[in-house]
Amino acid sequence: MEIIIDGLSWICLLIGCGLGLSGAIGIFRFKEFYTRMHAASVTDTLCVFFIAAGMILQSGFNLVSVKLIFVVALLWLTGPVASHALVRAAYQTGLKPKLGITRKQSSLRGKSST
Amino acid sequence: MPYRYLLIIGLSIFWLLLSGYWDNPLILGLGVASVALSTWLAMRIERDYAFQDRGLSILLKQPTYWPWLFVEIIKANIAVLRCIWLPEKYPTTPLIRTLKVAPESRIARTVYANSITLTPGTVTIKVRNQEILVYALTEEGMADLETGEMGRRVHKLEGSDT
Amino acid sequence: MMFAVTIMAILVIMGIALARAFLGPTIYDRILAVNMFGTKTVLFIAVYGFLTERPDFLDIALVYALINFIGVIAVLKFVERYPPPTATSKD
Amino acid sequence: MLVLTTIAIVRLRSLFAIVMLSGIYSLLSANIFVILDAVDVAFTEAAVGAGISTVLMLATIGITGYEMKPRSKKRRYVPLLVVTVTGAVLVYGMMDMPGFTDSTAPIHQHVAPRYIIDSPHEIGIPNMVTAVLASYRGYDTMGEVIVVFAALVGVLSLIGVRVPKVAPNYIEPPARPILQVMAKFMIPFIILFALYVQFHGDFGPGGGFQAGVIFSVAIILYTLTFSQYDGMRLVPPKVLKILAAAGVLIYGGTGVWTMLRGGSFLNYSVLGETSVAGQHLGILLIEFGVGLTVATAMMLLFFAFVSRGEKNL
Repeated sequence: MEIIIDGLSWICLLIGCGLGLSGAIGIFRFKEFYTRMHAASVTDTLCVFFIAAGMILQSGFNLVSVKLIFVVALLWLTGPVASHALVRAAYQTGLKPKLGITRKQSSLRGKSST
Repeated sequence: MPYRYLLIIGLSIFWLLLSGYWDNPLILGLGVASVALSTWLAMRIERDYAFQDRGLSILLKQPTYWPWLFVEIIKANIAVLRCIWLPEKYPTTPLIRTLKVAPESRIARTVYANSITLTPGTVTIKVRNQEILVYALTEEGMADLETGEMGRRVHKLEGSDT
Repeated sequence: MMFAVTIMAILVIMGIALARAFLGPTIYDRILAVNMFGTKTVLFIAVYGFLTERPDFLDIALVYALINFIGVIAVLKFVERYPPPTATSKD
Repeated sequence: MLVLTTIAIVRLRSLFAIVMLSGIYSLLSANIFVILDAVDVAFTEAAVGAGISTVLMLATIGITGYEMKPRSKKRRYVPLLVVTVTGAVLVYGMMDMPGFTDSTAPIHQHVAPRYIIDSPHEIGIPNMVTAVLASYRGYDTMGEVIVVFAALVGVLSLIGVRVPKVAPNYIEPPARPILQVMAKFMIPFIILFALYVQFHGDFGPGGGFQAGVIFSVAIILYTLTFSQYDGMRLVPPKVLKILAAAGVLIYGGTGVWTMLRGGSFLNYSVLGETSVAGQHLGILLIEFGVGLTVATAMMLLFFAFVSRGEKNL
């Protein structure tokens, strides 16, 4: 039993670290602010979740794990709001994203898909 | 006013779980005072900006929404990871598009917008009236949103109140 | 052991985020990096608490998550009110 | 990383980026405090360094403007010299210091053993830092509270708080729906969390200073997401001023009370039937005073700065 839990938390922690690292690399690799944003959101959601899950598995179910859940919940609540505010501020102050396809095409495609 | 009772219950649970001293009368008494104070302040805010039409209770009505959202988040994470690690095979085609919003109340719209932002690959830029301006990393991510699945689910969340 | 590995990974991520904060180029990149740095700090404190078996640290982690959020919101509010002169010129 | 951040702070010209980086700086130093096991210090650094000071510095930039003034080349070397000499002296002083975690160091011989060995049965609370802060070093802490209060009085007499008379005219729908809904949802919980930190200072890391800051952060969040007018309507500055003074009074009053009960100033043992109960009550009271003063002082400072800046920040 012990071994299974240990193994599971190893897996969770490693996945979490991997996600975090890929997010960090994404922050470097992507060319532009708006795309970097998405890389950051990878680390903010699942990376946090997996690392916390690994710790919860280690601690067992008690008040400590409840507090961990609070931490995750808080991060998941504030994360998107902060990202939204960030993008909104950037958009508002005139930082224009580089788009992959032009507006016309995209609106055509939008119609065909609905 | 249901929001008040929900808030009191929620805050009390929050306090008990944080504190962990359940048999110390002094701490419990202070806890009651603290809950009272926070509720009072929250009600002062509520007096000025009431949550319109439906309260927070919609968040608790549909337990199936949250697991579904979680699965979506995992899927979207994989999609973005592909873009990070294999930029040649999965190029990013950033695009901005306006979506019609199905959810009506402010809370439901917030839930919707936050769900969009929470799933990696899509970010809400602006919410105005019936429209949400969304920035997506890839065409697929946007296509997922345009099927309206998430919007419908949030709308259901809200509609189940009546 | 496993927490030690996690801490190392988090430190690396923090280093990368820090580099992004130094490099810029736009102010939003910096804010993004700071936000990410803050999130990782929260994780770092939580994991470190586990490593040293003092779960009290979770309270601090909670405070950090909160403070980080408020800080970012305040900064953005500020940016929206006084648009930085460099934001448009350097994209 | 600290060094790198410092270099970057010095090199950057944009005040705004500097504020961001100093936020990172305090996050980093808090990490170091955590590693050194100074939990309460890290807690304070988290709340004060990363949060409040960022917000206050931003508000200051709102008054002063974005870029640093170009400075003259001539006077560059004098500060450098001063800093180098000071740094060298500090490093020289550190050479004589005992090694880290050396338990025979003088600082560990003087009062520390008494704090560590006696505090469990003299004060009877698990968190030793609070015991030291509030009981053994009661005078010092009182001094700190008065410093905060004095700073507040100074700022208020210099710039003062302007209460906006008119409500901002909201265009429907509100400008930031997502932020506002989330802020409204979170604020009660933040306030409760602040109070939890306040009252559990005896048991875990935390106490009046941290709680005060977290409490004020909740109000600051409200002011940021809604408007200055709303923030000041929720907690009117007039009331805050009275409460700030009341906090100091509670602290001092506890001391006076102990004197009336026949003890010396701030010796709480005489307050209860047993010495431990008295200590407990005394610490609770003064922590409350500290929390009250810090929270109100922070809010007032924030209000003072933003009301000087733009009209609707």
